[in-house]
Amino acid sequence: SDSDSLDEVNIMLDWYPNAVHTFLYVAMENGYFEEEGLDVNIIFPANPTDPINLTAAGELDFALSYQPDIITSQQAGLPIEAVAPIVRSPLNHVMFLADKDFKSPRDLEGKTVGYPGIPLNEQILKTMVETDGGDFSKVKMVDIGFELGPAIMTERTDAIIGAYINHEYPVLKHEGYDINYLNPTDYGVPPYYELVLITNEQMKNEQAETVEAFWRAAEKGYQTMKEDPEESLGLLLANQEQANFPLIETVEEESLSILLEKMETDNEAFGEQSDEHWSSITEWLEETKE
Amino acid sequence: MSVNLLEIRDLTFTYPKKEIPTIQRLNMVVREGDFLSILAPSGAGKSTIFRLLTELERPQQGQILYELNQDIQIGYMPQRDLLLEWRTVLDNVTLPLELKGVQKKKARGLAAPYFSDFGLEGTQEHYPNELSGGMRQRVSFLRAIIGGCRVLLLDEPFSALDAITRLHMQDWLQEMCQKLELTTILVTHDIDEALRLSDRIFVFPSTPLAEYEEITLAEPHPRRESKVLVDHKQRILQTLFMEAR
Amino acid sequence: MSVNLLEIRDLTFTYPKKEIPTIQRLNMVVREGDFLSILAPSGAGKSTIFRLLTELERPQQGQILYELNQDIQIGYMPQRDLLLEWRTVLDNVTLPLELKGVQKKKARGLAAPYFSDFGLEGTQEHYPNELSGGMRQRVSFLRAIIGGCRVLLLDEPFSALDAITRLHMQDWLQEMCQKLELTTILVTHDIDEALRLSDRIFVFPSTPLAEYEEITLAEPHPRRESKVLVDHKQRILQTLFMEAR
Amino acid sequence: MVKKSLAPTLLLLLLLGMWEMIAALIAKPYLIPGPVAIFHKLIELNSTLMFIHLPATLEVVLIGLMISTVGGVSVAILMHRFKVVEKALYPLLVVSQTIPIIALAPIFVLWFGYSIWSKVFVTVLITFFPITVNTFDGLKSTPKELRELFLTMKASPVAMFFKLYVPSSMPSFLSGMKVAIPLSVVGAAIGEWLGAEAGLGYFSRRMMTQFDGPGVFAPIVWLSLIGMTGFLLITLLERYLLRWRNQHD
Amino acid sequence: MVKKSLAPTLLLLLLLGMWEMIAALIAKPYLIPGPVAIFHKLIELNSTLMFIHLPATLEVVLIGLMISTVGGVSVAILMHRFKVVEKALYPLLVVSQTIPIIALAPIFVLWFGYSIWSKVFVTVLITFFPITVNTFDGLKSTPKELRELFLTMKASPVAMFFKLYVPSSMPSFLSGMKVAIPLSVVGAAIGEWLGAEAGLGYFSRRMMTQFDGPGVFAPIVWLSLIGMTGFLLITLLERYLLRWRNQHD
Ligand SMILES: Nc1ncnc2c1ncn2[C@@H]1O[C@H](COP(=O)(O)OP(=O)(O)OP(=O)(O)O)[C@@H](O)[C@H]1O
Ligand SMILES: Nc1ncnc2c1ncn2[C@@H]1O[C@H](COP(=O)(O)OP(=O)(O)OP(=O)(O)O)[C@@H](O)[C@H]1O
Ligand SMILES: [Mg+2]
Ligand SMILES: [Mg+2]
Repeated sequence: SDSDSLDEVNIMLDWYPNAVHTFLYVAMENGYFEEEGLDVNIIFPANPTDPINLTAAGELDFALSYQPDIITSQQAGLPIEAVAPIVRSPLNHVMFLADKDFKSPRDLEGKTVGYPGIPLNEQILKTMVETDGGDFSKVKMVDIGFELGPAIMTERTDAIIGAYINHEYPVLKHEGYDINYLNPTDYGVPPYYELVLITNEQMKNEQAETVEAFWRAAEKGYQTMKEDPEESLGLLLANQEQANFPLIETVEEESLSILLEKMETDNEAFGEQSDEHWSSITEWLEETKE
Repeated sequence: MSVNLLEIRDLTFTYPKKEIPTIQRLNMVVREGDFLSILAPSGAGKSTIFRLLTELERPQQGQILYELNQDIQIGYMPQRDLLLEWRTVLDNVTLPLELKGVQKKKARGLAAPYFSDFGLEGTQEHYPNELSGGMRQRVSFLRAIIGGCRVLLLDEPFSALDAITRLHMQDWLQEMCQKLELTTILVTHDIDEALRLSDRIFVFPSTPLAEYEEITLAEPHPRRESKVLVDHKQRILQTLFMEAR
Repeated sequence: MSVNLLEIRDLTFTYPKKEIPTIQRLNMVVREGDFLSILAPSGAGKSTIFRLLTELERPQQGQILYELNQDIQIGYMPQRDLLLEWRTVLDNVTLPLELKGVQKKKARGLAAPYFSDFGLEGTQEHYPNELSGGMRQRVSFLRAIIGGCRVLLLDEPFSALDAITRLHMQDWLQEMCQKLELTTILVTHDIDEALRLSDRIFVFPSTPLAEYEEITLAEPHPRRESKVLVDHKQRILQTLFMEAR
Repeated sequence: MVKKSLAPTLLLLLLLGMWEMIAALIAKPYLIPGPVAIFHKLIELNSTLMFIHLPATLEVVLIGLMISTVGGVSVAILMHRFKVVEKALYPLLVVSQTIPIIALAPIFVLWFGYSIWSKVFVTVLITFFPITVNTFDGLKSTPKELRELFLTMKASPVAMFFKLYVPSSMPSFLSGMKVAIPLSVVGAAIGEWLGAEAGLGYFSRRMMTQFDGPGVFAPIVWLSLIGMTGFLLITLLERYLLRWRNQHD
Repeated sequence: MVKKSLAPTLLLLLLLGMWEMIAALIAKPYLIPGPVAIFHKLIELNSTLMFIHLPATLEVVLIGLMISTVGGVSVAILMHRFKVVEKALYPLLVVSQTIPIIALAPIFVLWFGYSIWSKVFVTVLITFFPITVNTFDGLKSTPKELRELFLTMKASPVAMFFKLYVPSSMPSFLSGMKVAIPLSVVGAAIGEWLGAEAGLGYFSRRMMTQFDGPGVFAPIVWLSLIGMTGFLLITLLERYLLRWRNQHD
């Protein structure tokens, strides 16, 4: 009926729906977007770079992407604007089977580490190893393409980087693998925003109200989720069930509990961002580039 | 007096990459209703004349003039039977009719009576690879004449037939040509065949086809062995032998 | 007295899906050094006999017995020329030698002298599609005989040749058969050819091939037209005609 | 008939048995799920796969194949008729085959959005070439003698096409289809990764992110079934159309 | 010769020009870089692409194609000789084509690790089928009459194979190769995405993450060049091997 009067907006997720997107689904299912006059359409990417590319191209209004990628793209001249950070620190961790028993990044010297072909991972690991007093040139990095899990499952690599603490970690555990991990921020990597809501310059300049409306609804979704994580997660699971993609409930529960700690900290509210943070990450990226 | 249907003037043709021409300054006149035969050694260029008449090859020199109207229906029976292996015998035969836009059913009706005449009864639904050599040749012959043409070019139409079947087919052809007033050019290696059927015989002693000996026969049909024919045969053999050694 | 080389006993053969047999209880004896001819109407089953002798088809009944040793070299010239289009004329001819393991160079050497004999000089490096019908047939003939066989099966080897070339090839064949003591079975539609060449002629009046009239000729070679031959011809024509109407 | 199929069936069972055993030995169902597990998954997900994802993929496959067939054959005909078209188009076609589709993904999205057409386009891109190449080569292999025969019969270009070129390029064209049909299934699956909300390929990919091995392979079984069915249809068509070739053997 | 190539060259230039214009209009070089930008990138990256990534990919392509050709032809021969092999193997081959390669990636990793062989395997998987199908269909289309001719000449199976089956299935086999060669290039590129340290596909994907459009397409130009060169070689081979077919036209 009144959906005609709604403003249609697209948002592309960073990956297939999982716990990190709960706040969006909550906002959608509870009608927060509609209240703001928005009809939100959620799209999934084929490539990790699609969210940025297509948002820049004006095909999408919003997307979720990674801070380092956003910086790279902005430097490449793409008209990308950050709206608000969603996840405030890296989810990307170095993971390995527990019996490998790596205590710190230095232990990776002489070992093989698989990564999904995204250069950022090299920079992260370099920082980690060097901060730990090791020699990064002794670590063998292999591009292992799309499939990170199988690399350590089959012990074809000793460790992987590029896998997510909120996804691969609980899923692998669910599959019966005992996984340990190293957190990049413990070893000199600045706490870059893992996920950021982005839009393009044109939206930001010409439809600022829409951007603000979207964010209001999203934030409301987040608050609801924070207050009642279990029921919110239920919304996500039901939504996916309906679309025939059963998510594993225990995995998503664990994932969400990990995430909640990283979406808001004691001194930074959900969505808060600062220019200093952006420039420090930019600096770090510059420094570690070979 | 019949009209000139077709005139070959000063025709010269050389196959690409060959040095010697296959046909050299050939002149020939074909009148309407004529039954001509061409006799020449193997490899001399008989089939090549047909390829020129059907415009499959272009002469380097000279002309082929069709005098009455430009678009004369030609029924051409090539030396190799060239049946379409994927069509049944009946469908091979009706092909020229189909190409003229005759309805399939009607075409089949038109073709039907010939099958018993030609000793092909019962092979209608066979594929060509189930036929004997002589049967294939008869199918190819049938296909050439069924289109209702005014000029027939027959390249050794009966070479694979036994004496009796051959006689039968010759008679059939002769009657049809007379009845429908067809103009026919026959390439054959069988001198008796040429003598039985032709109004005129062109004998080429050798390649390239250029000069020829022309023999005119006026004997009425059906022809029997006669002194005249034996004399003609002698003369033809002499012409052909002349060059052979 | 020469030995029986080959015996056909009570042979019956029907093509799949056909009701009437093509060959029915046929009996025939071939002696070593024999020159046999088979005369029969088109579509009667002559080529089928060759297919049985070369084991391309299996008889439903009866046997074909090779009496001397099992592995007799057969040179078979099929009715259609079946040249390999992707090989030059020379390479087509040397194929049987290659298959016997003769070296390429030697094979070419062996083949060379035939080319002028057969009027194929200069065509060695041509592809078959550049040949005339009669030339193709001669290449096919040459290929059949070059392997150095003891039995020759010739299915209308000269049907596409003009009278003179045909005579020449016949003489050549006759001499070779005599010199090398070959056993030859010739399928032909040319009664004169059969009379010129054969020791015996089998005349089948109709299909299925079963009973036949056997004509034995003892005239010395080279044969000229003679009363005996004319009589034989008469008899053959009668046998063939008998069934024709 | 029964006897002839016996050996292949045994082989199939043997392979499945070996697969099950290896899967059990390796005991990493995410990496190598056994056939039994996949079968259970198939039954469990039956209605979802069969009524939601199968139709979505099938639609892409059918539309894609139709476009490829019509387009590929048309291009082959044009290239055969006009040398200049061959010279101009053939290199472009070859190039189109050497571009990894993923690199074009954003461009597809730009052109087609997230509609069915991006998936169809991937399918077409992947199946067009084999059909074109085979049909073109088939047309080229039409014996010159037969073409000349038709010329002497004054066949119109249209008649020549339908009565000569079609039948004589048929074997080659069918070869092309046999290659294209299984490819069309993969094409649709890959296309679905460029953005879809349903489809067998999409479902399989999602299960991959869940490390659910049997869930990855269950939709692939359906993909294979589509491919096999299409292939079988072409084989039957071939047997019918080329029945003149091998009369008895 | 010159005249004949004129139109195609003009078309190519026209297309490049249009592409450049569209690219300039869209002005999103990260999605659609213009040919000029790609060309600059090609020159800029020349030594890297040509001496590091090209050889890596070429190695995969060549090994993969070799295996596919030898294997595909062998399987085709076996299927042609033994009906039971056809019945047993053909369905498996069809199935192998309908499985999206990504789904097999974990299995590849298990088998081959991150060595060159996983890439080669992807290439083989993708090129095997067209070669097999076309060769098999070519063998089947050998005229029965010629087979019989060889039988009457008492040709050994080996001689029969080389002197009859090889030449008469050659046109079909070459069609298969023409389809397989561009696919092999894509196969290698996809293989590289499953894990690699060098290679044109690898490089292209890396540039994608840098939002460097010309950088994505520069290695693809090289991929296309490999594909084109291979295709051209086959076309020349075809012209030589099938020279008997069209003597003069
Ligand atoms: N396509 C071709 N290319 C080159 N030369 C050819 C071609 N076709 C025929 N020839 C040559 O032209 C000459 C004449 O050939 P043609 O077929 O006209 O002979 P013909 O008189 O019909 O002989 P036959 O009685 O043996 O059929 C032959 O020497 C032949 O080798
Ligand atoms: N493959 C086949 N399948 C079915 N019938 C066949 C097959 N080959 C030949 N025939 C039939 O068998 C009969 C005899 O054929 P064959 O070729 O032996 O005749 P022929 O005596 O050699 O005739 P011609 O003198 O015309 O060559 C014919 O009626 C023919 O239709
Ligand atoms: Mg001729
Ligand atoms: Mg015969």
